[in-house]
Amino acid sequence: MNAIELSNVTRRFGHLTALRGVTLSIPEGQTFTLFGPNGAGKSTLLRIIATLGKPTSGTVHIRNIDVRESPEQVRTHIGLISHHTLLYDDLTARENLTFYAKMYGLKNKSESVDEALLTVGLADRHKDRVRGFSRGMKQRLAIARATLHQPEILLLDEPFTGLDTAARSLLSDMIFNLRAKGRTILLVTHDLAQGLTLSNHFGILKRGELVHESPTENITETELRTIYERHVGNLTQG
Amino acid sequence: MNAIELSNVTRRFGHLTALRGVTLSIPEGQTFTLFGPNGAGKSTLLRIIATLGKPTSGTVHIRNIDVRESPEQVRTHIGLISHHTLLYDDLTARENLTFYAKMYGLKNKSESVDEALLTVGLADRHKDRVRGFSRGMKQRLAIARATLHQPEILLLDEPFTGLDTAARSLLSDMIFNLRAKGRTILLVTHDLAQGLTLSNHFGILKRGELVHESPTENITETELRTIYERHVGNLTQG
Amino acid sequence: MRRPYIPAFVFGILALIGLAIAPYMALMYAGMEKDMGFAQKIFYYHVPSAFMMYIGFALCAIFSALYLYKKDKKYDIWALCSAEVGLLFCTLVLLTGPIWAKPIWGTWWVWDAQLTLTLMLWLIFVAYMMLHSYSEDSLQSAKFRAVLGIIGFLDMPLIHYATKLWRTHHPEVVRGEEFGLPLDMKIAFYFCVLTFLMLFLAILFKRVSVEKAHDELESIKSEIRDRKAILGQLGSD
Amino acid sequence: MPTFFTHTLAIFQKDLKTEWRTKERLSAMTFFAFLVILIFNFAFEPGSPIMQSAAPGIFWIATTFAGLMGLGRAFAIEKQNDCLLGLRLTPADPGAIFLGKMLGNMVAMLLLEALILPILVIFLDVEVFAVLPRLCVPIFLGTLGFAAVGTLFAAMSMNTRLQEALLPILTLPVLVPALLAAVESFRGILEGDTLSDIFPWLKLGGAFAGLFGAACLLLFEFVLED
Amino acid sequence: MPTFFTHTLAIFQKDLKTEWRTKERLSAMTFFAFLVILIFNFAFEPGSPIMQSAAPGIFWIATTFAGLMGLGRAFAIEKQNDCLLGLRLTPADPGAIFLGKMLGNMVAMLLLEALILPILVIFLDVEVFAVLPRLCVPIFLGTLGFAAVGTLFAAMSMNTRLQEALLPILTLPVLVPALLAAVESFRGILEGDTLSDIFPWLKLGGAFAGLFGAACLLLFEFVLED
Ligand code: HEM
Ligand SMILES: Nc1ncnc2c1ncn2[C@@H]1O[C@H](COP(=O)(O)OP(=O)(O)OP(=O)(O)O)[C@@H](O)[C@H]1O
Ligand SMILES: Nc1ncnc2c1ncn2[C@@H]1O[C@H](COP(=O)(O)OP(=O)(O)OP(=O)(O)O)[C@@H](O)[C@H]1O
Ligand SMILES: [Mg+2]
Ligand SMILES: [Mg+2]
Repeated sequence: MNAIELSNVTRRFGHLTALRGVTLSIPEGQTFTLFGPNGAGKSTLLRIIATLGKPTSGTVHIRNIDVRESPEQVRTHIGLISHHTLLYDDLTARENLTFYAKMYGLKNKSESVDEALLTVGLADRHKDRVRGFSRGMKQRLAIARATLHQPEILLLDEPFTGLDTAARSLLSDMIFNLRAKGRTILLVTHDLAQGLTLSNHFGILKRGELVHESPTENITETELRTIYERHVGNLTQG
Repeated sequence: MNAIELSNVTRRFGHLTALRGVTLSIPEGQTFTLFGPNGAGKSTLLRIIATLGKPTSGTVHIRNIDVRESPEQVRTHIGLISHHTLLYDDLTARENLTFYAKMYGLKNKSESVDEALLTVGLADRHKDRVRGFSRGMKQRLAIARATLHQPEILLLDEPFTGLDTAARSLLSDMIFNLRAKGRTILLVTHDLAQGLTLSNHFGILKRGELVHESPTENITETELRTIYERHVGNLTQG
Repeated sequence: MRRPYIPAFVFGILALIGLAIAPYMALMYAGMEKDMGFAQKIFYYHVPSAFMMYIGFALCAIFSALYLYKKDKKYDIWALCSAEVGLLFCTLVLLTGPIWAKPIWGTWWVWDAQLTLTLMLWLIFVAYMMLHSYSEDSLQSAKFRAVLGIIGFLDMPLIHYATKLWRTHHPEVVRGEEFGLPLDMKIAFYFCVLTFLMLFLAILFKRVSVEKAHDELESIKSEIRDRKAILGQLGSD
Repeated sequence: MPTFFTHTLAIFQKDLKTEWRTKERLSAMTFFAFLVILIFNFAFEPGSPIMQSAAPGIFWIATTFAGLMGLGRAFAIEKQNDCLLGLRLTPADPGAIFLGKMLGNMVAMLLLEALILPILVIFLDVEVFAVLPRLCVPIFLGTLGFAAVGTLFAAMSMNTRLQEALLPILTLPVLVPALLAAVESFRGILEGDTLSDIFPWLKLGGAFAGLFGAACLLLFEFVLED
Repeated sequence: MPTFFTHTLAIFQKDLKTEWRTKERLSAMTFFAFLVILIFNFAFEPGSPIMQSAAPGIFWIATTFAGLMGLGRAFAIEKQNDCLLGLRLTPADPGAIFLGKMLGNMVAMLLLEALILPILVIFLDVEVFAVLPRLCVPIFLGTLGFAAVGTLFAAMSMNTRLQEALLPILTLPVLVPALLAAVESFRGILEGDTLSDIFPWLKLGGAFAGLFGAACLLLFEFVLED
């Protein structure tokens, strides 16, 4: 079964075409990194997979469920880390997670929340409001939020942005753990080396088109850089 | 002459002490990278140097001018790239730069603006509104804005955030160029390797204290990592 | 840090003594006013409250200006506490006024200069308090409050002049051409003013000492947090 | 599988908790409503019978403006860290999200109304308390209609360039029948009318609340998706 | 070395250009003011002499509310990408920044007033045009006072948790004398008073504008720094 299956997905914003007929299958358990210049459409693609945006044309299937038909069902399987934290500043760390636990209809809410807080190292700050958190702590909590309901599919849009070295290694470890557990992960990053280490498959998006896709096995960072530059050129996209 | 001279700078936000007695001299022409975990006080330090925040105690001299006494004079020597772009979304690229050129009182406004647009590769998009720019293009324009008045001192707070590989190398080249021209640069980044390559001096800030400072000469990335971890530990700051 | 306790204590004792005697002065010693009768007795509380309100807001403006000039946290605490105590007495005026107005004017409220001024001052300083609690950054909030405190104070004569031009209803005894009160009433009145002044000072000093203690507590707390974090890190090495 | 109402309740509770913690929204709304009433007094001859006859209008104008401010804030909270996106990521039905936010706004409005009725009594000298039970009916209907339309438009305006500033522009014209019904019912009741006397107005208020409640519930889905 | 007024002018021109490009602020303000006037018509008996006598009050309430909305937007623009920080990075004096923003707001307000005066004539049936030259004096003074205080408080409220919502709460109570002066001068002029008849009111409006113009200019520095 493919965890994510896009076929011929196109997305237009007015006259701007952000995605042009993207076809992509990510089997279950794969860790897929998507590279691409600024404005290539990476975030747009992730939003569509997360059921937040509808494609102008084309179909999206998540675990064989058509997103257009039953988005609610799809959502329980998906966790997303976006550019923003999706957290309420005036609630405490615990309250934020408890709220999301309720929204996802988790059975054993308090245990799940406790565990998530422990994993990201915020157990001792659970009673503090998010407003007072530093950027790194917020990002940690965002990670806890995205993984709270143990989603089979994790979508990570530049999740390392603004994290310090410690938080970075925490997140890398977490990704390796989830990968070992057989979860499907779709990662977007501009850091070629990091993307290469973390994933077993990668793709390059350019002007809304998937111009390259291959396994990361046997590819060195230099080779990846060559591939990337061959496709994207040395210019950012207008 | 020292470009930047901080002596015993302390900054409190209410009860939180963001900087504790930081003393630091950056001679002219030095490229100094500041490392440190999230919430260490790096951005606060940069804001104080940029005359945007006043220290609770301690003194700041920029090119031997006391910041407290004549901030206006200091500001003409300083360029800052912050987490935000400081650009007006509803003006075009050119209008944004022209506005800042006026504010800095530049003599030959239109030539300066043309040149800046050319340098960051936005000459052909000068008539487009910033709102429609991609994140990378906005960051490029932010770079143009910060360097428009040819400041002797450039403060860069995580300037690579969100940039794609092309834009990254553009910015690195720019930093090398300015370094060659003898400008003083203070860079904040979480990427140890990049910081090492770009600078000839570095410091580590931890909980508002400058715990290490040394030239980058003869230091390898692994050594830097060891130094960083010895000081900061493997924990992010609470 | 212990210093503010002493004046608070002294003024508190004086205020208590005064408040114990004040009802006697107001109700028994001072004669009955012939037109208004018993309702006039509220005068001995209403007017001193109003005076204290002015003192509170004026002090707030003075300390605000000092704060902006010197940037010393101490002045911010004094400004905040003066505003709070001023607001307290302002509220007292707004409560005693209508209680008096109902029997005399037959309505709780009229749109008169004096009353409108009081209400506007109340609103400005409630906004001042809101600014205190809605700011994300305590340092910035202190500056904002100082600015509002000064603006509010500058606005006082203008509001007064405006509402006076507009319409007026409210009696003027104390500020009138001559102070037209019988001697017994005058003495009782002065006594009440003095008592209220003691009360004002007692509350103000107490409030300041509490605020300073609170401030100290918070810095100790954050100090402990810091130390703990450092210890925790040493342990993990 | 969590149901529709579990989601509604979770969102409603979260909003209550946030408000309880900061108390900023309700106090700002009350203060603002109070200011609107005062401003009226300066614009007109205060204490005159004109003001008294205008009391229902003033009451509703004050609540409407303060309510619009509250609505703006309620969605500004959701906009802050893109939280509304977070809500849409969960398996909650858009209708449940709408209802949760609407309930929160309604409770805020009803509390506000309870707070400013006494102010009306003191400053405009109208006798409200004797007819209070009757008065509750049109107030409730008006508030329901307002909350429904306002919640929908608040979500919309947060996604435009004008942000909250667009909210009154969208809401007020649509709200006219509901406001008219609410003001006229209030006026009638103050003049001694029974509920059956003002039945046409109540019918209008009820029809507005019902129709727009249902329409907004259904249309909210399209406001959420992009 | 650019002078104080070069900076003022640059900021003012930038605001004009932005507004010219999007035209969103002035049109939203006008629409909103228009709505306020309409809402009044529903609250009171429309067309009655009451409404006519209330015209000055309605005019100023509508301009005040619309003006507050415009002020909020003017600073929301500066807040968007932390642009206000960008301004503070330049060698401009805080006073120049204040003056530039204030001028922009004043022009927007004056245009708005020019637009809604005809509306007043049409909907409330008041004869404004005959006394227009005289009317300009109090309107100008009132607008100046409003723009000064409003600009200061708008910069403040953008840095609080309530954002724009705090703006009316801060501004309106302080503005009372200016509004009263403006309304009463307007009323007097409509009733045929000459400028010397309403001199006390004009004096008040002038004093407010002068005092607070100067005070805000000086205090703006403290609002900007952090
Ligand atoms: C209804 C609300 C009322 C408010 C808000 C109010 C407010 C004030 C204020 C602020 C003052 C201080 C005046 C100054 O020295 O500048 C004052 C003084 C005074 N009030 Fe009231 N007042 C109210 C009702 C009344 C009533 C009903 C009476 C009696 C008929 C009254 C009698 C006085 C008198 C005699 C003074 C002494 C001030 C003088 O003579 O100059 N007040 N009030
Ligand atoms: N809501 C929207 N409205 C209009 N255009 C949009 C919208 N979202 C994205 N776009 C446009 O679609 C294109 C793709 O944007 P997207 O955010 O997906 O890029 P990206 O690959 O994530 O870039 P980055 O690396 O900077 O995050 C861009 O040109 C952008 O301007
Ligand atoms: N305006 C402010 N009000 C209150 N606290 C602040 C403010 N600005 C910064 N701080 C606090 O000061 C500390 C230092 O913040 P700063 O932004 O300088 O960290 P940083 O080193 O730049 O972190 P990052 O790597 O996440 O950018 C943090 O604990 C932060 O919470
Ligand atoms: Mg993106
Ligand atoms: Mg930072």
